[in-house]
Amino acid sequence: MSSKKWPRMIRVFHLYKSYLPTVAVLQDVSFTLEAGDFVFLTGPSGAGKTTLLRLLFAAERPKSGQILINGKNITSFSRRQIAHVRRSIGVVFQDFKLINYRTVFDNVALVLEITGTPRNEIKKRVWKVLKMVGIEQKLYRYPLELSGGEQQRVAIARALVNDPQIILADEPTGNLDFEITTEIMNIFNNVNAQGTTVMVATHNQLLLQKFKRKVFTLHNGMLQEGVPAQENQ
Amino acid sequence: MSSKKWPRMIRVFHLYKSYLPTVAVLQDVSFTLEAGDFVFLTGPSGAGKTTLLRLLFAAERPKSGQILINGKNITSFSRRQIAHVRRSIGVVFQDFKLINYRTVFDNVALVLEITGTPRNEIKKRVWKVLKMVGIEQKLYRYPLELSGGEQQRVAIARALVNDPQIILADEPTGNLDFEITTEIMNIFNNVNAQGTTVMVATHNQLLLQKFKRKVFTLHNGMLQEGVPAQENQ
Amino acid sequence: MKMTYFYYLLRSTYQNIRQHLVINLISIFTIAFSLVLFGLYSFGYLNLKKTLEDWRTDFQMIVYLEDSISKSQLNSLRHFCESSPAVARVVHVSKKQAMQRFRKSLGKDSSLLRGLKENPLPASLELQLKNKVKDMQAVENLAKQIGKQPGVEELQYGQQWLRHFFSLMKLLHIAGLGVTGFLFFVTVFIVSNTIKLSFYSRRDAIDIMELVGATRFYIAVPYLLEGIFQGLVASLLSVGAVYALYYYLVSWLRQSFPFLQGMVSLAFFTPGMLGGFVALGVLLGVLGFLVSFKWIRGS
Amino acid sequence: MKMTYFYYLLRSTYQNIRQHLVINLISIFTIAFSLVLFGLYSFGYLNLKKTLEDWRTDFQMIVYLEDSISKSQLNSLRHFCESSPAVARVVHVSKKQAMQRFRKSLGKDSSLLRGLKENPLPASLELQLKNKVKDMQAVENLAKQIGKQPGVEELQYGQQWLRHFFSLMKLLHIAGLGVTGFLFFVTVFIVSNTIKLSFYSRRDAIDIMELVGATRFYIAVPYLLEGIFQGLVASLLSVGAVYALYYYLVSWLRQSFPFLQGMVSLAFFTPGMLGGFVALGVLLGVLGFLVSFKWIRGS
Ligand SMILES: Nc1ncnc2c1ncn2[C@@H]1O[C@H](COP(=O)(O)OP(=O)(O)OP(=O)(O)O)[C@@H](O)[C@H]1O
Ligand SMILES: Nc1ncnc2c1ncn2[C@@H]1O[C@H](COP(=O)(O)OP(=O)(O)OP(=O)(O)O)[C@@H](O)[C@H]1O
Ligand SMILES: [Mg+2]
Ligand SMILES: [Mg+2]
Repeated sequence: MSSKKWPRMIRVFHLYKSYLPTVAVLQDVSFTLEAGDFVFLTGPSGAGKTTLLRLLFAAERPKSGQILINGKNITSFSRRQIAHVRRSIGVVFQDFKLINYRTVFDNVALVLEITGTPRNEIKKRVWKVLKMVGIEQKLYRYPLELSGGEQQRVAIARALVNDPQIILADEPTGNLDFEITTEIMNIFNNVNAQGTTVMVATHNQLLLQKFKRKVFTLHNGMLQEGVPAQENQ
Repeated sequence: MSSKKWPRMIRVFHLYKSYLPTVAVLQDVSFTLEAGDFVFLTGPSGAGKTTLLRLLFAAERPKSGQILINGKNITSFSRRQIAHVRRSIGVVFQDFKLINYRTVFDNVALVLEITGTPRNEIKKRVWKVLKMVGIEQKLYRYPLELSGGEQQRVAIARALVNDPQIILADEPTGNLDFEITTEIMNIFNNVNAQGTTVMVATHNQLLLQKFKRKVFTLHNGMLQEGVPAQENQ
Repeated sequence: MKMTYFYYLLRSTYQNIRQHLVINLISIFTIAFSLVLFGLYSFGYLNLKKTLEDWRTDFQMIVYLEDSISKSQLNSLRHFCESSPAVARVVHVSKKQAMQRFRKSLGKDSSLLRGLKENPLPASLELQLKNKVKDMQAVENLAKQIGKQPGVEELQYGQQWLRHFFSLMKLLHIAGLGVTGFLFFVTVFIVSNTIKLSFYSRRDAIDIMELVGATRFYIAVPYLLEGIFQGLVASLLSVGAVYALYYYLVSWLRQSFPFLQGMVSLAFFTPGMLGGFVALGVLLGVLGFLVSFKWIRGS
Repeated sequence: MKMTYFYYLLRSTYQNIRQHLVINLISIFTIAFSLVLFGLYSFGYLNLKKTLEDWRTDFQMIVYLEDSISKSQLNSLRHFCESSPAVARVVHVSKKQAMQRFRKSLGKDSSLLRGLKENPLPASLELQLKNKVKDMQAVENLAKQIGKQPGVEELQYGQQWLRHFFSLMKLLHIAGLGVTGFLFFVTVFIVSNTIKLSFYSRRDAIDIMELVGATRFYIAVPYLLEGIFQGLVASLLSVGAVYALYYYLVSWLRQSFPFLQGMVSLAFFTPGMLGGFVALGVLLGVLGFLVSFKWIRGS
């Protein structure tokens, strides 16, 4: 089982997570995503969607269970190793997590600067990705000078700019109108078509209905695979 | 035109607002809401919904135009007067604006403490309103220990707790599943039935379709009244 | 309504302090450090001043008398000196006593006085000056008046020495005021910076409170209480630290340098002084609050 | 890749400083204040030390000679004294010269010496001690050796006075070290607190950078540069301030207290000292960074 054979793979085995001793957030969650998979993660408010995503990019440690990213078990990684794994994962945070004192451009460029991308390359790629999400005119604004939806699109741009192997998007369209939501989902579809594994946590039933993809549903800490969107209402 | 005759009224005359000299966010916006009106505010991302709401509770000053709340022109109010006006307006912020180092209870109680409500009364009312939005069990958690949807419900509870004369809700259901969204909208309906003026900014077309209410649409800085939800797609 | 506000104040202050424990500790230690520096300086200054004043009681003015002075002249002169407000004590030294002293001071060499027929030394009055005499001018006025009395041959009062002494006292006093003022300024600066930064880290919360209808005054009071709390704790800490430092310093100095015996004393550490320290700490906390609040309002 | 990192470092540092201008100014002024205090203390200490050492050149050891001493004994004694490493200069005072001096010192009263038949005063050698003689022990050893030479009647060298002087120098030295250490500690404490608080206010940004894959080292370097920048600016400011303060203080002191003429001097302000100040400022910035970074890592 070499990592070459499953280069963009997420495998999760018997994952348990709880913040308080009495309440289990995730119970015995297991699943496999191959390179190029696209999956919606849904479930009621507080079901553990954000928690599961945070475990996947090692922002939380599980109580027990294993998480393999590209065949490497990240649950035992050091800080430095985690930093490097994160560079191959693009994350759209539910609360955006933009740096308020950096411009839109600098917020997105940050991801490329970390990996030492040359300056010219950074400029080109940041501009391209900002244009994709439709905020290329607000390049030099600061996040607090943007509307909620504009901030969310900056967060999406940042997740895309590094051509990550995996994209984890947490409610990426909660502040967007349906038109822009469709555009964003099309971008995810395109990236996915090029082999990127995509996982989108969302409440939006319209999304599940319109883009007929695999659906993981979290309920009482348990994960059910492939439940059709319609039954979920 | 005494303020007694229109006790819970919002009147807006020829409102102009721009952040940058070149771009106008709101242009000649005028409308009247009587006590007990319920209106949806919609429009694409960056249309100026949040800006309009912020003008109504005096977090921004208009470039020109007048805003009358209960017959009083708040555009010329002092800081202290603005503080008092805000106590009769319940606001659900798009980015929640919870105080991270206060518990859920204390975040909601804050509004009542400011007006000097007795301790017992505070406890009763906070608990009641948290139960209404369904997070009464997370009373003593801190905001960062809550899921996105749970935080949003705390923000909604805070806007409701003071029985305000006006409720301004900015994308209040962006992080909630449809079931809870319906519950929240029912709460707004109930409050509205008791005479509270309600204005809900939202992208969610399902909301506009399900709750057939007056709709204000912002487009290119201009406000159109009463456009049916269906044409808005 | 009053009760709710009171409860809110105490709880907010407590919560602020608990939630920003690190910043509070930083603030407290900064104030305490400033107070310790200030305390050590005060001890040093007061001790030095006391030592100099002890030395000064040794100064005297010597009034040499004419050999021809009559008993009644002597008595009235003596009375005149004693009634001067600057003079503490008057001692009469007769010609005989003067010669005895001179002989003693020559020691072994006194043999060379054996051949003398008559006593060439004058009688004198030695005037001890009072401590409250603060400047050279007063001493010179006194000298002028006495010099005019009949029977006075000459006055000697170490003009040079005294002038230096008074200059030194004045210098010490001015330097003391200067250093105190400077230290005070530095302390308020540092404290207000700390409070500013702590405000800074709570800006979001302050903005939110304003957005839900709190007045600035309402928001500010818990921070004022926090400043007072910091000053209070800091002053108590610093009193302890100054006491401990000074106690060990003094024991060490006494052992190492026995000639400093009279100089170093802990008597200074009175309850009044302790109260002063606490008051100063609280004052610093409040001043820091006021400075930073003004700054926050502006921005 | 190297260029990108370099560019990132400079730009991040610049952005951090610009975006947190207030915090940076606070930090810079805090370091500068500490350095000014430190600088004033250094000036004061060095000046006092210099003054005391000037006074000290007045000290001498007097070797009284027996009346019966022979010319060759005198010469060899004189040679012995001159060859001692502790002695700077030797002056011979004959019996006649001694009497002349004594007469002069008595002034008007010298008339009482008129009746003397023979000169009872002894001849002497006056030894000036070298500056480098640092302690009482060396002086006493010298005295013992000279006392053993033939023709020496008695030695006088103000044992009491000298002992006090050396104790005072030692006290000053130790106090100087103590105060320097204390000041240094306080400064690092305050600087690290300021940097801690500035980190604190950027915590969100640091968390976000970590979440998108930055290593701790990558995040930390701009803050290190910021600390260096603060130290640099602060040291330059403080050099200016110390110079100005000292310049005005000295002019004022010279005018007000002419007898301090020799004491106050600006010579101390050499380029080396200036470099030292800058180095110290930068060191404080770096130390502050290290302390606070350790603290941030821990939390
Ligand atoms: N740091 C924390 N400490 C304690 N409990 C937490 C913490 N973070 C999350 N929780 C709890 O864990 C549960 C799952 O939270 P999570 O954020 O994963 O939900 P979610 O599915 O993303 O919900 P939403 O759709 O509302 O964002 C919630 O009940 C929440 O209160
Ligand atoms: N502080 C500011 N400085 C400059 N421009 C701003 C500022 N706040 C908002 N804007 C701009 O004003 C426009 C309207 O913003 P607003 O937040 O009102 O939009 P919105 O309708 O609420 O959008 P969304 O649905 O995305 O929340 C946007 O283009 C935004 O970039
Ligand atoms: Mg979530
Ligand atoms: Mg908005």
